[in-house]
Amino acid sequence: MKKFVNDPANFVPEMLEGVALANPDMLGYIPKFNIIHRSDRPVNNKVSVIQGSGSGHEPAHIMAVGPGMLDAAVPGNVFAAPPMDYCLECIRAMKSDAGVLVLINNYQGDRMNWDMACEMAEAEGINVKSFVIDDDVAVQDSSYTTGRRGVAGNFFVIKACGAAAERGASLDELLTLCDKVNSQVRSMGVALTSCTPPAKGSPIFDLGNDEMEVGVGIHGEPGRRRDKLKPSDAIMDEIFDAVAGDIPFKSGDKVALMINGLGGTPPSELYVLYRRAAQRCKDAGISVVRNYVGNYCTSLEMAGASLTMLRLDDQLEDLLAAPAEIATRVF
Amino acid sequence: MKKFVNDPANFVPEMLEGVALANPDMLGYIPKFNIIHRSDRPVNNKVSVIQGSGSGHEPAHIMAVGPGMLDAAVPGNVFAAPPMDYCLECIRAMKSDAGVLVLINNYQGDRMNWDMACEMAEAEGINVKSFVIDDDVAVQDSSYTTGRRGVAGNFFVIKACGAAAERGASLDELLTLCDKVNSQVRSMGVALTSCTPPAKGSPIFDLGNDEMEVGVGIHGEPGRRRDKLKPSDAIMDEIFDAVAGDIPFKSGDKVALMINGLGGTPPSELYVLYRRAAQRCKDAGISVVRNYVGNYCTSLEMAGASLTMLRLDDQLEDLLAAPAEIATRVF
Amino acid sequence: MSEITLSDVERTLKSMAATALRNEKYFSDLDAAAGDADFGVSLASGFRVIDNDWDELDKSSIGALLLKASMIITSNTGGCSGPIWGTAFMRAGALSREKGSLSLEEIDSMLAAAIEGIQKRGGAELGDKTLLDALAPVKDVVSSYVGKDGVPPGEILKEATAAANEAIEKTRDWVARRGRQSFTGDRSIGTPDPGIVAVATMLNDLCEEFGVGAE
Amino acid sequence: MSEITLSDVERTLKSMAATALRNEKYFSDLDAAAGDADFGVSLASGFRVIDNDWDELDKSSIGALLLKASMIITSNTGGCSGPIWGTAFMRAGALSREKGSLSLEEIDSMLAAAIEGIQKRGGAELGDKTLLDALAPVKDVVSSYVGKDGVPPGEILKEATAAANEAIEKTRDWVARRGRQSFTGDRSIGTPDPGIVAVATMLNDLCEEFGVGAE
Ligand SMILES: Nc1ncnc2c1ncn2[C@@H]1O[C@H](COP(=O)(O)OP(=O)(O)O)[C@@H](O)[C@H]1O
Ligand SMILES: Nc1ncnc2c1ncn2[C@@H]1O[C@H](COP(=O)(O)OP(=O)(O)O)[C@@H](O)[C@H]1O
Ligand SMILES: [Mg+2]
Ligand SMILES: [Mg+2]
Ligand SMILES: [Mg+2]
Ligand SMILES: [Mg+2]
Repeated sequence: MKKFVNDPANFVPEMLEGVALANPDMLGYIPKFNIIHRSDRPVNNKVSVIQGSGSGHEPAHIMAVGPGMLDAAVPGNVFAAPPMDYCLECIRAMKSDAGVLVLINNYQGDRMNWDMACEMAEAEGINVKSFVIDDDVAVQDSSYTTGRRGVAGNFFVIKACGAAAERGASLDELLTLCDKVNSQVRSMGVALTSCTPPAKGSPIFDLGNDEMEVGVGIHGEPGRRRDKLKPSDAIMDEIFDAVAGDIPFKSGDKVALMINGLGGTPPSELYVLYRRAAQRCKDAGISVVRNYVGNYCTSLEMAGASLTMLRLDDQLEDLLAAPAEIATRVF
Repeated sequence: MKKFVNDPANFVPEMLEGVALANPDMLGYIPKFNIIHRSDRPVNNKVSVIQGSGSGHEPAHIMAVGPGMLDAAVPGNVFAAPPMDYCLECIRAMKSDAGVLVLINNYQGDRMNWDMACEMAEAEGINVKSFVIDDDVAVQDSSYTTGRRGVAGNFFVIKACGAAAERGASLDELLTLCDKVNSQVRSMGVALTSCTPPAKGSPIFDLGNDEMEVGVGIHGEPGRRRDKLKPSDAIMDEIFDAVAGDIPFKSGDKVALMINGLGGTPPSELYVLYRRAAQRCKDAGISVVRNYVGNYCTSLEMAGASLTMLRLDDQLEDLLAAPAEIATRVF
Repeated sequence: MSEITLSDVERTLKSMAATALRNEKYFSDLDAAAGDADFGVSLASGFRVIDNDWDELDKSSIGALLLKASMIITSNTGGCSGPIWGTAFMRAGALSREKGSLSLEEIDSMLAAAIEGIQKRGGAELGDKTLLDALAPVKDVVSSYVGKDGVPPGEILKEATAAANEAIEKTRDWVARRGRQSFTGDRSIGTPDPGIVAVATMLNDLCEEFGVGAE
Repeated sequence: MSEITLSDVERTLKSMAATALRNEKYFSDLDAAAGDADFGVSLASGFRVIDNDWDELDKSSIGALLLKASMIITSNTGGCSGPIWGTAFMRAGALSREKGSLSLEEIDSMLAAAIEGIQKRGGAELGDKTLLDALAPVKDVVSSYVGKDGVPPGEILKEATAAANEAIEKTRDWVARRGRQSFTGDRSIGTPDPGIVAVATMLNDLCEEFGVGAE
């Protein structure tokens, strides 16, 4: 296993300790429950926006904690939703009179643990609501009863809600906003390699030198289909057609366009992909008013990328442009 | 080759086109000479700060162009210094009455191309000076006559000079500042995997499953020594001792601490490394007043990381904290 | 059938924990085939605490012990497995609160309650290729002996184990419709469900523990 | 020795370009051993333009052609190779400005000027395991024939090629002190220097081009 890791059992806590040590002023850390939170939260007149999912998606979600983004994140083990107790403690720690909004990516494990935690929190009199994100067009076959996955589109829900919450939106308004973003955002990903969870010590799947996985999620699980590796433009064309064809996006639409790296793909390749996506948008009469190229929601060190498109109206455009501050320093 | 790439010969131009398409307002792009520049530069009362080196180090240096950072970057092919003409055109495009400062990482190819270009530019009456950065403690044996390499410490020279130039520092003042930063910054890196330049199509070197390269640079070249892979803390201890022992850093020092990913290592592992580095600083009485954890200067998709420590005084602390804006969107 | 005692339940729980710990890597590897390779780690994380804290666990009754196990699993296990296994133990514990021993009929009801709880919690149905498809045939074996006298518990355990083992092969070519593996669609065909394998492995180890089988 | 004509120089340059293009991948792979795997790509990038633009190149004199080649290489080749090869061609071109043919003595001076230029440009000395360690023995062969009459140029080329080939093996166990490979220190021991191999390969192909050797 080619990783910087001590005892794999301590991988997640050591990562979180690192994050806490790197942000002593901005972030609080509750080791017992893997909670990373804004040290100035909760405050009573603002809805707390929280998320918890498996680890291994960094910078999501722990590095998305900060003013204008999440108030807290509570990761589980690598690719495993956090235990119910962790979720409950996170809700408790972030409780506010204005309420707590839990953003859940649509995975059975996440949903079950959060559902239980929300029930318990409600029983304690905490005003908590949850919203389930499912933007992955790779999973749409109705025979798969858990429905679509939540992948990088999650980022836009966080950003929009984080900004709106900062401006004083109520819990109900935020739920309406979640619904709007989620209904307008679509994603699909491709993997060129697998990834290695530290506790497993070897790659989750094997992929031939000339193969790729089409329609991967962000948990290292294989995709919907294995295919021969193709030139970058052909790959982008395929996922662009799937993503843009889904709502569908139309000529005249304004969009936010994201090329999300899955962890092991360098920026150079992401920009080669972006180039094609931007050309395709232009050809389709879709106007890109905001773009994101980088690693936002990853599968450890998996080589691969996903395309996310969000249709914007004035409200969403404004919310995406709102200031935010997170614990990632780029300069 | 597990990469998003079309014709490998077009890899660098397509990446640059992607960067330009993603930043139509902020960045200008001169395709013929691989030049990415601030679209509002040059201005005559500010020194232009520029850099050009091989590609494959993204976000360095093309994504370091922006207010408070570089005015222009001119990358060559993957791991190859830009041809002399490209350098010369970049100097010409950024010429300013206040002068042009070229920041060169200490590699023979970079130095020769820039030396020739600077000579030609001077002959044309352009006020241009260059500074050579060499922060890599892995290369210190005096028998290697090219001296130390410039690696991630380069980032701090860019940031400090970018900020000072924005505040109106003269070319001479900037050279003095370069010297100060370069004399106070030290780095060393470790690779867990090799990387694959698109034009080569296969990894530069082979590394056993239980091996690592100690003392790698950022051009995919092997390191100084091959060793058995060790637990993360042991690896950090070794490079920390080498880096901190070099100036040496002492109890009472204030530093900026950077854990730089080499491309294929996810943030989770970088924070596991940061945790140990922060602990070591604490134990040594060194106070970390600013930290950087992420990919700043990479070798394509190489898995690995480097440690950079910069000793700060009030001036440097102030310059690092100055505002800057680059074409990387993190939220 | 003779009654199942608190001590039998203790041995059962300890044996299940041992199975989960011993197979941590194996179960994760199974989950790698179509899922996300965390099942073994998740399952072990709850059972490890049960194993470590064994001496301090409330053993005043069968129900007390099972409810404590449920709490430990729910608190320490992430992914799908925490809610699924935690709910199963909770439902079984709720039906055996003050009990020091259990009749076969009571065990049958506890299994039924566990299965119903899992279905409520995760929405899975039989045929979705989850551990329910191992638990249901196990319960069927138990049900078939309710009211029949003189059958040694070991025989029933043996037959239940055989049913679980069969479930592995029977479901292998099904499509997973729950948990992470469901996203890979048809690609789950041909690989056994890790949850089903875990149930079967635990039963096989239980046979060993109680000296049954090995014919 | 009979004179070397402009047409010979043209054939030489075209042959060198062909060698660089044909061996792009091979030279990069050689550079991977202790360097950064870009030598083949870099060398080819300049020679590719020479090859593509061949018909338009100024062939009014040997010097004009060599200076044009120098400019193309310098403009299009990155890394160490642009300045090194560009300088070599510039120096050789400067000594043959208006010439339509060259004596052996003139060729000897041009080689000397190229070597001196490379040393000035990159600071390397003999023994640093760079292409200088191939060029120097080649020049020594040429020098040794200066003033001697009647030796066919092919013989001299053959002997010079042998000297370059020997340089590969002779320097293999040296430590690289220039270019990217120098950073790996002792690890460059045992791998041939790609620049030396390139010089030797070009000379071998030249022998072929001029029908020399193949004894
Ligand atoms: N909704 C469900 N109901 C019952 N069992 C389930 C359900 N979802 C998953 N399982 C079982 O749990 C196992 C996977 O658990 P685990 O790996 O912890 O969860 P995840 O799929 O979220 O990674 C599956 O093999 C299956 O037997
Ligand atoms: N300073 C120098 N002087 C002469 N030749 C050099 C020098 N540096 C490198 N070389 C030659 O160039 C070759 C490497 O070129 P190239 O790969 O383009 O440059 P880089 O080492 O910067 O990647 C070496 O094999 C060597 O023969
Ligand atoms: Mg999971
Ligand atoms: Mg190079
Ligand atoms: Mg799983
Ligand atoms: Mg090289």
